[in-house]
Amino acid sequence: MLLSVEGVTKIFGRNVAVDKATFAVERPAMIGIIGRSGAGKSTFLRMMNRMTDASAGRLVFDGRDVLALKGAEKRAWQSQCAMIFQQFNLVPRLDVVSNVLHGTLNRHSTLATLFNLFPRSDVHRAIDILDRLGIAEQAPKRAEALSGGQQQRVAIARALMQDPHVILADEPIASLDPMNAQIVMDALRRIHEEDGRTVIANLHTLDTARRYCDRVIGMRDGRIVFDGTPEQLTTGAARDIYGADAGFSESATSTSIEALETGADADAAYASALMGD
Amino acid sequence: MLLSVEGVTKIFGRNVAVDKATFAVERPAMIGIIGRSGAGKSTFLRMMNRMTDASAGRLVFDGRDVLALKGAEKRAWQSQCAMIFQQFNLVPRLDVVSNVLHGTLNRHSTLATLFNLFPRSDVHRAIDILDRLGIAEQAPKRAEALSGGQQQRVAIARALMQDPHVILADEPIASLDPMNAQIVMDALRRIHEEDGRTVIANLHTLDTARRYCDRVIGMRDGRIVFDGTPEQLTTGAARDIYGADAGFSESATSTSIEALETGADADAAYASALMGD
Amino acid sequence: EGIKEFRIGLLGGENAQDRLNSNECLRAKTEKLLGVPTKLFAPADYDGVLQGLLGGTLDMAWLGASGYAKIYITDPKAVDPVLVVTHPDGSFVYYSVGFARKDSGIKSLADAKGKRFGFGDPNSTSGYLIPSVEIPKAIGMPMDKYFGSVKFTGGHEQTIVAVNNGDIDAGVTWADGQGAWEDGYNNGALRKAVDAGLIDMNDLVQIWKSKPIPEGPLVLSTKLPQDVKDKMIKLLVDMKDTDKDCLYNIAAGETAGFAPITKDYYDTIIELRKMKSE
Amino acid sequence: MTETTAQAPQSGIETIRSAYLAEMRMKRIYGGVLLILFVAMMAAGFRLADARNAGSFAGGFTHVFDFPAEILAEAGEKLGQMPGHFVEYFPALIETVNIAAVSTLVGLLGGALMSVLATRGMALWPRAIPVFRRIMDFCRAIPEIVVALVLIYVLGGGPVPAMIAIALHTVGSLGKLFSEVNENADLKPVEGLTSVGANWGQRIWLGVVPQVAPNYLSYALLRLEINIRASAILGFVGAGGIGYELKNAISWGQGKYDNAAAIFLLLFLTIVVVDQLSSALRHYLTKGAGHGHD
Amino acid sequence: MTDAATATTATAPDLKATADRLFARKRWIALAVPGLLLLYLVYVFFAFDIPGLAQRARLDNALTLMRDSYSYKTLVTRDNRADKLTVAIEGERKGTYPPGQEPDWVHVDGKVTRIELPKGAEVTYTPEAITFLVPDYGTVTAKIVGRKIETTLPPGPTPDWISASHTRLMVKAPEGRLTVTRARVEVARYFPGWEMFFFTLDSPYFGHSFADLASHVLSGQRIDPERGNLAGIWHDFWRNPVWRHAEVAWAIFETVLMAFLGTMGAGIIALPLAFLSARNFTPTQGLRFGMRRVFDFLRGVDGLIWTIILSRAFGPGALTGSLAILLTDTGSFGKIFSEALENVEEKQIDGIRSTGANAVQRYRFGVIPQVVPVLASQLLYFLESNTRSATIIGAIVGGGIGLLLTQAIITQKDWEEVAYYVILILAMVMVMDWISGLLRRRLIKGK
Ligand SMILES: Nc1ncnc2c1ncn2[C@@H]1O[C@H](COP(=O)(O)OP(=O)(O)OP(=O)(O)O)[C@@H](O)[C@H]1O
Ligand SMILES: Nc1ncnc2c1ncn2[C@@H]1O[C@H](COP(=O)(O)OP(=O)(O)OP(=O)(O)O)[C@@H](O)[C@H]1O
Ligand SMILES: [Mg+2]
Ligand SMILES: [Mg+2]
Repeated sequence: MLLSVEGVTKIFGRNVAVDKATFAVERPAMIGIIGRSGAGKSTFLRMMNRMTDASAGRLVFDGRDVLALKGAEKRAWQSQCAMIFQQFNLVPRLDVVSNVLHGTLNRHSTLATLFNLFPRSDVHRAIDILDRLGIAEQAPKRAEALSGGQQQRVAIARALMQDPHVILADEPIASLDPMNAQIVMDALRRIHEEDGRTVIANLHTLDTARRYCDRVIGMRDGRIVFDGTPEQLTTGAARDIYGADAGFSESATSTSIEALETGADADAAYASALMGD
Repeated sequence: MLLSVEGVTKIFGRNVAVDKATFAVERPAMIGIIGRSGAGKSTFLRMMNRMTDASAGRLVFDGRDVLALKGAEKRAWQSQCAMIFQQFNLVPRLDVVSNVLHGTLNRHSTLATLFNLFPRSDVHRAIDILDRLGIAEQAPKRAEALSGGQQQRVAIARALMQDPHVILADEPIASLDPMNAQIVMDALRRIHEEDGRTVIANLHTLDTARRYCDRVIGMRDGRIVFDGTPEQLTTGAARDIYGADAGFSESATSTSIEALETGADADAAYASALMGD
Repeated sequence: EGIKEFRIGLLGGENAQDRLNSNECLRAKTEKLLGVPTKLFAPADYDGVLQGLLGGTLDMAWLGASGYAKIYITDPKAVDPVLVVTHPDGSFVYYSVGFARKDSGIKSLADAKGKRFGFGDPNSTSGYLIPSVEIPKAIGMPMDKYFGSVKFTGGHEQTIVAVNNGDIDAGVTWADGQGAWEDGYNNGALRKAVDAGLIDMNDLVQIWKSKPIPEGPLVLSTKLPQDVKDKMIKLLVDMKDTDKDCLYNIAAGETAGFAPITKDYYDTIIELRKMKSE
Repeated sequence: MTETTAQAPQSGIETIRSAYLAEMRMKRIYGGVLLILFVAMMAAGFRLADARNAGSFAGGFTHVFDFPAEILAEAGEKLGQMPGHFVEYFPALIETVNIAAVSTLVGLLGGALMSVLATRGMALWPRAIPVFRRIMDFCRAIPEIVVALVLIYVLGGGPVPAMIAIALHTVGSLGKLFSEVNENADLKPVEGLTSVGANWGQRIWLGVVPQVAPNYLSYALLRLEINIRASAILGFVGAGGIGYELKNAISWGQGKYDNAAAIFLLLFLTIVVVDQLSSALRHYLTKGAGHGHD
Repeated sequence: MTDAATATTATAPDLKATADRLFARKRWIALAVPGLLLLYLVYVFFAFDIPGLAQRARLDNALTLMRDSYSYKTLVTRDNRADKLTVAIEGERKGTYPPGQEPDWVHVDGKVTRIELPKGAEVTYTPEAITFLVPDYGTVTAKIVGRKIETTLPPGPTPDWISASHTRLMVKAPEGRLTVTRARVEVARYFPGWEMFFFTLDSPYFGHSFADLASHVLSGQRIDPERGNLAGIWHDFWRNPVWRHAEVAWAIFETVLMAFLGTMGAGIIALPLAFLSARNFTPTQGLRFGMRRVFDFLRGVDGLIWTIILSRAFGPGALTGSLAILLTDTGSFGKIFSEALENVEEKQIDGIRSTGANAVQRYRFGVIPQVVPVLASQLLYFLESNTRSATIIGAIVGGGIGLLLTQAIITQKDWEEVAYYVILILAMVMVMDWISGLLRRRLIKGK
C-alpha cells in the first residue's frame, strides 16, 4: 500500500471543509479530484502537503502517518510531496532557474541557501528539467516575464527538482488557455508515466480528468462521493458530483481544445439563455 | 447635399492612414464603414469629428468645410457631430446623468459646468433620453458600475443630448457581447429612423453592416474600395475589402447572435490554428 | 592621562567660513603646542557652542558673559573662565546700544512706546540679557507691556537688518562705545554692517545705551588636564608678543591682548540671568 | 509536447548551462562587490563623520538622555505652569499649522495644474510639456530654507516667506507625484469629452479630476504632514511659528525648559495627530474610493 | 430592445425628482468646498497680515540682492586719519591691489585720486574736498570742515539716492556708491561677474585667460617659477581664500554624507523592526502595538527636536545631523516597511513553503524578493529628500552647506556667495534626484 487516507477531516470553524475522506492508492497512479467550487479539493491537497493542519484522520504514506509529522520531519515530507498551484506561486522577480532551485531548499543548509549558494550540479539538473519541459531557453529570464503556461511549467520543474514521491497539483490549468492547458497536462502525465511518480491533481473540468487520469475521485461538500475509473464517470455520476440539475451540460465546463469543437452548441445555448434573460 | 467628403487624407509620418476619401451623402442615412484593422476607419471618423486634424481634403457639411474650423467654432461643430466609441469613453467615476449632461458642455459657460450648474431642464431631458434607451433606472449610478451594453447606451444618450446632426460611432459594439450588441445597434437604428439623424458607424462585422445600414462603405489601406447598398456587398466584394484569400469565412468576423450558432466551425478552425502554432 | 584631540568652538557673528578662517592660526598653534589634532567648530548660534561645552564635546570657546552664565547655572563644573580680551585702552567692557531708524521719528525709549522692539539672540549679553534688565528699569514697566511687541531676531546682524528694513522699529546690539556713531563706533555689530555696506548710519539714531558690560570670558573645559590648561593660557596671553596678526584675527579687531579673569567677575551677570530665569 | 524545443540538441543545453552559470557568477560578483562597496561606504562615512564631529559616537551615546532629562526635570518641577504654556504657545502652533495648510493647498492646486500641463494627452500646450517638467524639477530641488531665508530678507520676518518657500517646494514634489497619477489615468473619458466639443478646462475638470482626485488628495495629506515638520523647522532657522518659540526657549536653557517641554509636547502631539488623521483618511481615499492606482 | 420597451414612463417623474436632488447636492458640494477653502484663505490672508506685508516688502532689497548676486564691487577707500588709500575687491584683504598697481580706472597723482566710473561719472578725492560728477545731474561736492561734513548739491530738490547729514554723506548713483564720513571716504564701483572666483589677486595666475593658462600648461613654461603650472593652478584655485572651493566642496560632501548615513542607517535598523510590527509576521499583538508606537514616537518627535537633543550628547558636526535623520527616518521606514510586509503576497510564500523550506528560507525567498523593490525605492526616495533636509539640519548642527548658506544670508555680506551656494545646493539635490531615479529604475525594472 503506497498511500492510505483514513478519515481525514478538516473543520474551519463550523464549516466542515473535508469530511472523513478515505481512500487508498496501491501503486503510483495519476489521480484526478473533481468537484465543484468549495467541495474541499484544495483543502485536501493542502492537508496532504501539510500546508494546512488536518482536524482529524490519518494519511499514511509508505507506512508513515504524515499528518503527525512535526518540524523538520514535516518539512522533509513537504519536500517529498511537491505541490503545484493554480496561480503557479513562483517568485516572479527571481529568474527561472532560481525558482526551480527552490525545490532543493529542504536539502541544503539554511545558511548556504541564504546566500544563494546552490551547488553547480543542482543548477545543471534544474536546466535539464527545464529542458525536459521545453523551456530551457527561458532559464535566465525572470519568472514574471513568462507566459502563464511557461510559468506553470516552471512550477512543475520546481516540483520535479524536489524529486518527490508525490506531486500534488491544485487546478494546475485553471489559469491557462486551452493550448497551454494541454501542454501542462501532457507534461504532468509524462512525468507520471516516465518517472512513475504519483500525481494527484484537482481539476475543474471533467474531460481533462477523463482524458489524463487513471482514476477519478469526486468530492461534494467535503465528502468523497465518487471513486472510480474515468469510464465509470458517466454524465449521471458527474451530475451527482456537481449537484447539477438536468440542464447540466458537460461542455459548459470544458476548456480543452477538442471539447471546444463540439461545444459550440452549448455556447449557442448559453447565448440564447442570456437573451431570454 | 448634406455631406460631401472630398479627397480627405491623413498621413501619419510615412503612413497614409486615409487616402483621398471621397463620397457624398444626399440625405440622412445610416452608413456603415467596414474594413479590416488599420484600414483607416477610426482615423476617418476622428477627422470628421475634428479629434484628429486632416492632412488634406475638404469635408463639407451643410455648406461649410468643417475641416477648416478652429477654436470655438471647431468645438461647436464637435457638439453637432456626436461620437460614440468602442470603449464608451465615459467618465467612470461620475454618475450616469452627469455623463449624459456632458453632451451639453459646449452650450454652457465653462464656469457653470465646473460648478455642476446644469439647468434643471437639461437634467430632465437627460433622464428622458435615458428612458428612451431603457436605462433610466441607472441614472444615479456611477457609470463604472454599469455593464458594457448599458455604458454604451449611456454614451448614445450623451450623443443624443448633444442634439447632433450626425452621429459617428467607432465600432460601437466591438466590446459588447452579442446580446448587448443587438440592443445597441437597434438603438442606433431607431435614432436614425425616428429622429432622422445621419449615423455613420464603423463596424467590424459584415453581417451587422448588412443588417442595419442603408449604405455600406468599404475601406482598405486608407482608400474607399466599396460604396454601395448592403445587397451589393457580396462575399466577393467582402473578400476584396478584407483582402482575404479564398479561405475567408464570413462568420469568423461575426459576433451577432444568429451567426454564432453557425459560427462554431470557425471557432474550431481558430483553435486548431492555435494548436498548429 | 592625556587628551586625544582639542576642540575649539567659535561663536557666531560672522560668516562661518570667516570665523574658521580667522581662527585658523590659533588652531595651528594649538595643534603644534599640544601635539594633538585640533579642530574648529562654528555652530550656527550661541547655543550650539554652549551645548558643546556642556556636553563636553568642546574644550575651549570664547563666550559672551551671558552664555557663560548659562553654562554656570546649568552645570557649574563644566567650564572655567580663564581669560578675557582687553581693549587697546586696557578696559574690558562694551555696551549694548538701542537704535532706531531716523525717519521713524523715534529718538528715545520714550518715543518707542507701543512700537515693535527686537532683541538678538536669547543668549546674547548685549543683545538680550542686559537690555532686558536695564530697559524695564529705565521705562519703569515690563517691556512686553511698554512696547507693542517684543521679539528675538536671532542675532545682532538680523536685528540691524530688521531695524533698517523697518520690520521692527527699534532694537539692541553691541558696540565698543568708542569712536563716533556715524561710523557705527570703532567696533561692534553696527560697524561691521557699515563696513559691509549694509546700512547707512545717517538713517539710524541711538536711542539708548547700557552701562558697561564685561567682555565675555574665554573658557576651558574643566575636564582638561591642568598642564593643557596652563599651556593654552600661556599661548593666548603671550600672543600679543608672539603673533599680533593672529591675535587681531582671533579678537576680530585691535586689542591689548588677553588678561586673566575668574568666575567672580561674572557673578553679577550670573545673578541677573538667574533672576531672568525665575 | 508539441514544442520543438523539447528536442533541443544536447549542445544547446550546454550553452544554456554555461551561459546561465556565467551570468550567475557575474551576478554574484556584481552583488558581492556592491555589498562590499555599500558596507565600506557606510563604515568609512560613519568613521569620517565621527571623526569630524565634535563629540564621538562612543562618547556621546551614553549621554543621549542627559538633555531630555534636564528638560523633563525642570518641566516636572514646574508642572503647574504647563497648561499656561500650552495656552501661551497655541497661537504660534496655529501659525505653524496654517503655514503648512496654506502651502499644501497652494501646492495642491499648483501641483495639479503643473502636472496636468506636463502630462501627454492632457496638456494644454503639448509642446510646452518639457518646460513644465523642468519647472517642477526645479521647484522640487530648491530646499525650503533657501527660499525662506532669501524672502525673509526681502519681505521681512513672519509666516509668509516660510509659506511661499514650502508652497514652492510642494508644487514641485506634488506635481511630480501627480504626474505619475496622471500617467495612469484613463484618457478615454477625455477623448469622449473632446468629441462633444468640451474645452480644455471642462475636459480636465470633468474627465481627469474625478479619476485622480482621491490619489491627489491622498498625496496632499501626506504632504501636509511633511509640511508641518518643514514649517516648524523653518521657524527654528528664522521664520515664525512654533519653531521660533522653541528656539528661544531652548536657547535660553535652564529656566525656560518648562516652556521648551510644553512646545515639544504641542509639536509632538500635532504631528502625531495629523499623521494618524492623514493616514486614516488616505487609507479611506485609496481603499474606499475603489481602484485607485497603486 | 426588450428591456427598453418595458421600462415604463411612469417612473420617469420619480427619477427626475431623484436626479434633481442628486444635482442639488452636487451643486451644493461644488460650491461649498471651494467656498470653504476661500474662507480659509481669507482668514489666512488677514492672519498672515498680507496687506501689511505689501507695505513692508522691500523691493529695493530684492534689487540689491539681484545685483549683488551677479556682480561685485571694488572699493577705493581713503582713510582720512592715516591718509592712506586702498583699492580692494569687495574690501577683502586678499583682493587688495598693491600700492602703485591700482586698476586703470583709478588714477593716483600724489594726494589727488581720480576714480573713473561708467558713463562718464567720476569721483575725485583731494585733500580739501571730494567731488562726484554724476552725469545728467551735476556735481556733488563734500568738504570736511572741522567735525562737520559740508555738502554742496546742484540746485533743485535732493534726490532720494543722496543722503546727506553733517556727519555723513552717501550717494547711491547707478554708476557707483560714494560714502563720506569724517574717518574715511569710499567709492564702490560695480562690475558684473564673480570676482576672483578662480584666483585671488595675490595669485600669480590671476588675470590670465583660460587659453593662456592652457597654453602654459601645455608648453610647460612656468608662470610661477616655484611650482609646476598644473599643481599651482589647482592649488591656487582649490585653496582660493575668498571662495574657498575646497571647504565648500567638503561642506557639500558633508551634507550628502549626513543624508546617506542617516537614510541607510535608518533603513538597516528599521527592516528587522518592521518584521516585528507587521501583522503577518508577528502574531503577538502587544509587541506589534509596542513597535508601532515606537515608530510613531520616533517620527512624531521629528528631526528638528532630535537635532536639538542630540547636539548635547554629540556636539556640533555632521554625525549629530546623521543621527537625527536616522532616528526620524527609522520611524518613517518602520511604518512604510511594515506596511509593505503586510502587503506581501501569500502565494509566493506558499510556493516556497510547499517545498519544505524552513521559516528563514521562506523569508529569504518568499518575502525579501517581494519587498526589496518597495524598500529600495523608498530608501532612494528618502535619500534624495534627506539631502534637502540635511541642508537645513546642517544649519542647526553646524555642518555642511546649510551652515555656509544660512550664515552667508544672515550676515548678508556677499550675495554672490549666497548665489554660489544656492546653485551648488540645487545642483547637489538635482544630482541626487537623478542618481536616485536612475537606481530606482534599475532596481525595480531590473534593467
Ligand atoms: N482558510 C480557510 N478558512 C476558513 N474556511 C476555509 C478556508 N479555506 C477553505 N475554507 C472553506 O472550506 C471549504 C472548502 O474549500 P476549498 O478551497 O478546499 O474548496 P475547493 O474544492 O478547492 O474549491 P475551488 O474549486 O473553489 O478551489 C469552502 O467552504 C471554503 O470556504
Ligand atoms: N495617432 C496615430 N499615429 C500614427 N499612426 C496612426 C495613428 N492612428 C492611427 N494610425 C495608423 O493609421 C492607420 C489607420 O488606423 P485606424 O485606427 O484608422 O484603422 P481602423 O480601420 O480604425 O482599424 P481598427 O479596426 O484596428 O480600429 C493604421 O495603420 C494605424 O497604425
Ligand atoms: Mg481550490
Ligand atoms: Mg479603429
